[in-house]
Amino acid sequence: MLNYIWLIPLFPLIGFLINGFFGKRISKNTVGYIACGAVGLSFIVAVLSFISLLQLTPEHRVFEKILYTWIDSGSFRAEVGFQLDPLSAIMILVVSGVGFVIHIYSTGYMHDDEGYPRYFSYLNLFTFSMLLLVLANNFLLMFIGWEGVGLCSYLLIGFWFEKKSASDAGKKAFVVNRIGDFGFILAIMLIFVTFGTIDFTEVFHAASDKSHMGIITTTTFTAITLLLFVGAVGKSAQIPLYTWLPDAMEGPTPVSALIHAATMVTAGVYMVARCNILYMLAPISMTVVAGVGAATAIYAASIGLVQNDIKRVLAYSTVSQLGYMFLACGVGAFTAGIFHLMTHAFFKACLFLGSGSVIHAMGGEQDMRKMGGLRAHMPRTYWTFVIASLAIAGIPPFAGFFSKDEILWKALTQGNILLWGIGALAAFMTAFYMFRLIFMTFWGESRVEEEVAKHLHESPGNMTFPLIILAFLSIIGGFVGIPLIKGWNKIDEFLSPVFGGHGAGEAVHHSVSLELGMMMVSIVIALAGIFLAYRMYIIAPGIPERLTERHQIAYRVILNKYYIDEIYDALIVRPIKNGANFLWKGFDVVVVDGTVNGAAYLVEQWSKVMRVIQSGYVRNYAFSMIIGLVIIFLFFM
Amino acid sequence: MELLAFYILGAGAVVTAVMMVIHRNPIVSALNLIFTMFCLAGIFVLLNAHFMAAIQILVYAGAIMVLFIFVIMLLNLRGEDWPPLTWKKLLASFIGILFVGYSLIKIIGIFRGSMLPVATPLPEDFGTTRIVGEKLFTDFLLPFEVTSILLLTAIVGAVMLAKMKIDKG
Amino acid sequence: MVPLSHYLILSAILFTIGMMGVLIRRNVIIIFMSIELMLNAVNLTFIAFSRFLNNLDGHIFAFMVMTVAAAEAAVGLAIVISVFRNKPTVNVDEMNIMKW
Amino acid sequence: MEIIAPPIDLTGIMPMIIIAITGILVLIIDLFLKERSKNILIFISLTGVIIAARVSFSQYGGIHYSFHRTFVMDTFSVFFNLIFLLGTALTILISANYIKREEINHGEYYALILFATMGMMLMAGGSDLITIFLGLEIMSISLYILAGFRRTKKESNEAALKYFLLGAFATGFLLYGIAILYGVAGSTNLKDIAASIPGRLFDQKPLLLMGMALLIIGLGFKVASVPFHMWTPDVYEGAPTSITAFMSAGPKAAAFAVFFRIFIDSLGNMEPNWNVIIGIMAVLTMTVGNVLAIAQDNIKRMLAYSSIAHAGYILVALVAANSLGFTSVLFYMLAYTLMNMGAFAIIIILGNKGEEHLNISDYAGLGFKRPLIAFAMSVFMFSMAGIPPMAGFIGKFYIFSAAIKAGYIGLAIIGVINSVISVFYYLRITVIMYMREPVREFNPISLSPLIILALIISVWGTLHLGILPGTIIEFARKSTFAFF
Repeated sequence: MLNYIWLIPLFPLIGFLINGFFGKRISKNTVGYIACGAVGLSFIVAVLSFISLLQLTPEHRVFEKILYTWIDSGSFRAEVGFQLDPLSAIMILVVSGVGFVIHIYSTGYMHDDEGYPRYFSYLNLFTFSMLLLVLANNFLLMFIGWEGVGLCSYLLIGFWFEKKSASDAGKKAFVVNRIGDFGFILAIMLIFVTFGTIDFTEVFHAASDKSHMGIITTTTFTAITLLLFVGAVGKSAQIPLYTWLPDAMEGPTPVSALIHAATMVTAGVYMVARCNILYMLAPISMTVVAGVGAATAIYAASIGLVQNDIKRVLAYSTVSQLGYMFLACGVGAFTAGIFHLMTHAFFKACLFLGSGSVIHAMGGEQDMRKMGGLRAHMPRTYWTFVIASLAIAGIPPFAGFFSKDEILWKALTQGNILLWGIGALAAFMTAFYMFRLIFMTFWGESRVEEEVAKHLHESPGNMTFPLIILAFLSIIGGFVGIPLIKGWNKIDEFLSPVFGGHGAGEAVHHSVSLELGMMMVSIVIALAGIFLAYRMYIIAPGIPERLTERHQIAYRVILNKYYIDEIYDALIVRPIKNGANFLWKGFDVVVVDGTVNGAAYLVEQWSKVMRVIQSGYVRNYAFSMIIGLVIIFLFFM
Repeated sequence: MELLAFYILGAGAVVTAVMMVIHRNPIVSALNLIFTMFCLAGIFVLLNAHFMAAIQILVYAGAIMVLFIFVIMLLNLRGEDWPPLTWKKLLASFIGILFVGYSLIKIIGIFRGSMLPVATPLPEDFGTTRIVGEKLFTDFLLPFEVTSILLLTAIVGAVMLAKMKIDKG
Repeated sequence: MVPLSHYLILSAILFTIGMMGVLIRRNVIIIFMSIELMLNAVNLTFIAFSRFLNNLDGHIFAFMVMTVAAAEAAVGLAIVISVFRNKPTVNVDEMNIMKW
Repeated sequence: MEIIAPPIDLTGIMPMIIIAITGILVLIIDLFLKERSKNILIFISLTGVIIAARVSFSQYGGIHYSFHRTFVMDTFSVFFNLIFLLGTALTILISANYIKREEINHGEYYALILFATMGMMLMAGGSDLITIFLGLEIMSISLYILAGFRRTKKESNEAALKYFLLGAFATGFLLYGIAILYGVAGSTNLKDIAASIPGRLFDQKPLLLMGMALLIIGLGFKVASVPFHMWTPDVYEGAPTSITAFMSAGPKAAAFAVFFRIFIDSLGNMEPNWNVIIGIMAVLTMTVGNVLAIAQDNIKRMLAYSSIAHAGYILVALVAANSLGFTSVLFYMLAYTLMNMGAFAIIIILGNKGEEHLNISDYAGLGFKRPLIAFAMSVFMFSMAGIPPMAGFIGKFYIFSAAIKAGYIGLAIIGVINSVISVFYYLRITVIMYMREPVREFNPISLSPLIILALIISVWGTLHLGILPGTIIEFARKSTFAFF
């Protein structure tokens, strides 16, 4: 089966071509079947390839399928081919599997949209590019997939381009991604010049080889890896290039689920993990990766606390979870990062699709303040949503618990207490904002507008079915990586050939009891977050309002009863809220957005000023030539 | 004697060149340029370039400049008035002259400072029509032949652009 | 005997005068004549070097420059005429439709 | 004394002869043709170009000097010949309909294009400054005329005049530079100059530098590098669109061929002196081109600035001055010819008689009304922006890699930043095509079989060079053996 891995990206490409060129002439159903079928076939081939790969002995689990020689010129030789090893196997399963589910979901979600064929052709193109990215056997092919997913993301964010905000968001995503790509492409050039090749296997081989002889300095490795990381930061929405991701929520919700949660944004993590050998040779870069990851994790989580748009909460959550993955990579726990990538794909896709289901039912409303009490109307959505939230919050035995705990544990043992503390605090916030979301949306009194309330309904089968699948995966997904018990941490074992010795967790010198203890701590943290949300949004919703309202009636009773809440409010909630608001409105909007937009504005203004020099007068043109001449003369003499 | 001739011719060339540039009447400018070319032809003779001196007068002064004068007459051009001087312009030209003058002095310095070849006795037929012709038809045959295409291009183009009626067929 | 540097300096001065002509004049034809003056100055350099290097290549080059100058003159004046036909002026400052 | 005629060896200049004869044939046959049968000329010209390309291609390999070393046929010049001929063929294909529409359907049009092509081939193959100069002049004079070919349009007149005056001005500098170089080296032959330079570095170095500075100006003008670029936008805007396309491809490549040949072959010893100045020029050229392109509304003008920017990228490769850099330049020129020609073909297609629709906003909604044309345009824009898997990406990748390899990491970084900036304005076209409601009917548009053929060639080439660049890169690399 391994010889047919080229089929995996081919099917979506065919789907794209058919839907792209003939989509308008064939019926909607056919378009849907073609698109889903293409990805479905990919998934089947991916599963079969995965099984074939498992049959090989662990050390031989690298398979390269060379398609053709791309460039063969002088000392430089590059072959286009696909590489299947444990790392890419996991990635193709996630991409094609989650992609397939989301395609099915989209047939329901986008059913009434005019751009139905356009949507599916973009989605298929995206799947193709993403599979190309993860299957590539060299940096350039990976970069092509990298740019391809960026382009599709841009097209899909701006899918409803009649909305100005949507087309602006698309443009922003594209520009910010280009800034990241700038680093990536420089890194590839540097690799090309340093190693004379861009083939993964050869580069990594040469890197681990040559560094022993000291031919290539650590500085070179640091430069390469930092530049690569700039690319990863752009694509995976880390500080400071994350601003495009929340804006990307302008796109259709299944797109947010597929591209901006499950797959594309994780490409950066994949790339860092793929280059783990280079990163291990550059300690400075590792520190930077861990630092940026941790900072992003806590920063984005804190912003998520105060968002009222259901999709924006999830967007910031995604940024925060990606930060976790980088934190894992940065401390050398690549396995944990990839593990979390996988479980995150399940539960975050489920959450996004669930929110899409809600939005669908609400007729496009995304403001949580106008929701509430939806539990009764859409039970399947509700339950799957709860499962996924428990998973992201890190409650055992759901998938997120295992991967997140693994990351925190590695942050503590291979990193330091500070990284752990940040991770734990972010975990607390995660639990809080996720359940805040659940309580505001599904619980409590209905704040739904009457007009909308009449139409509230559970979503059709082709939308809830994917939810159930993903919820199921969110439950069992973590069992491939159960720690402590020997032989149960399958994923660690499976990935160890890729990450060599350093990716595997060998917690030999740490006591089992410590690890168990830390596990308990993370569970407590998660429960605390959920409990706080429960107190604030269910037991005592709208604390401040009620406080003033009932001031005169039962003063003492209420005072006593609510005293605790006031303390909560003053000591915990207010500072967090204000701080988060400050971070969001102050730092996010002014500093980061301002820099990106400001640079664009500056260039544009400069352009307008500079063009005046082009006056149209021949004499001025001749004069500029003379100035050039004099300057060159002065330079030479 | 030779030095004297050079200075006279050189001074003549410079003065007429300046006149050409600053005179407001195009016809006078053109005549001045012709005079510059005559002076240069004289200097060519000093440099033993007899053939080139003849060509200079025949082609340059005789053909090209006549074409100029012809066009000036055809378009019935009058002299232009110099635009009124303003402080800005004065300043600009001052800076410009400063720049160009500086560069010129620099260049002159380079010429004077470089170890340039000194005159050596020349073969008797240096610069004669015969020897230049021989060179043209042997060493530089390709460039010489290629000029035919150059001239053809110029002729076709000039006719194309300048012909009166824009016919459609 | 006149040293080579004298010829070169004369040629540089003539070249600069031509250059200034291009910069300060507005009449297309005079600008064009200034360019011809620059070419003449170059020819002087060629021929002077040729004499002092005892090498005829410079003569050939000067000869080619003259041919090119003739071709350019024909085309240039044709362009001036075709411009003049649409807009009766030879002032370059008025030829300013396209800018920025 | 008898003059002994040297043996004449025509093999080297055979492609040039074919092109020149075709041009003359076109002129003669044109006299006997009626307006409606002028299509014959297209086929004559195309046949000539194809034969010349065939002959040129068969000569690939080795170095062959002829005409007393005034002309050389080496792999470098053959590769450039093929680029010129490709550009010319595409120009002829996209012109056919356009010149009918604009009522400038004269036989001279094709003849001049062919003569210009001959000039370029002479430039690429010149191994003596005199041949290079004559080639340059044949090309330039043809272009002056072609720029003013729409005699009834004021823009066209103005473009021709500006181009001519500034071009002649630049020629003056170039010639002065050549004269001084001749004086220093005692010869105009490139190899002789190279051989004599080490001996002159002590006593005549300032003179040499002065000559080099003047050469940089003359050639910098032709390749449109800052600050000698100012003619470009005006001339590109005013010239007939098909000629703008022509100018941006072949002549630019030819000027680069000369730039490279002179600066590597003859002045290679002086590299420590010129690399800084050329490097500064490259940075300025990229930056000014890209930044000014952003503010443009006229698509031809935008492409003019974009072509300035591309010249900057290529100068980076000149500074790198290694085999990788030369390979990348050859590849890039080919890719640029294809993508640029394609973009101009689309501009021509979308124009109507009397109304050219050059404003960028005229492209709104093209993606819905004419999806295939919009797709082709996106391919070209993405390629120019350097987005994989298009040809432009591979070209840029090679150029900047060459810079890094030569140790000019700063140049590479500035170059990549510039290509990020350039995405702004290339993307703008795509956005407008796909994400704006149409403001006009794209009907009728000037589609004809020939222009469709040109478009297919360009799209195919742009994609092919991006996806399967191997053979061409290897071909280009072998073509640099003439130098390294």
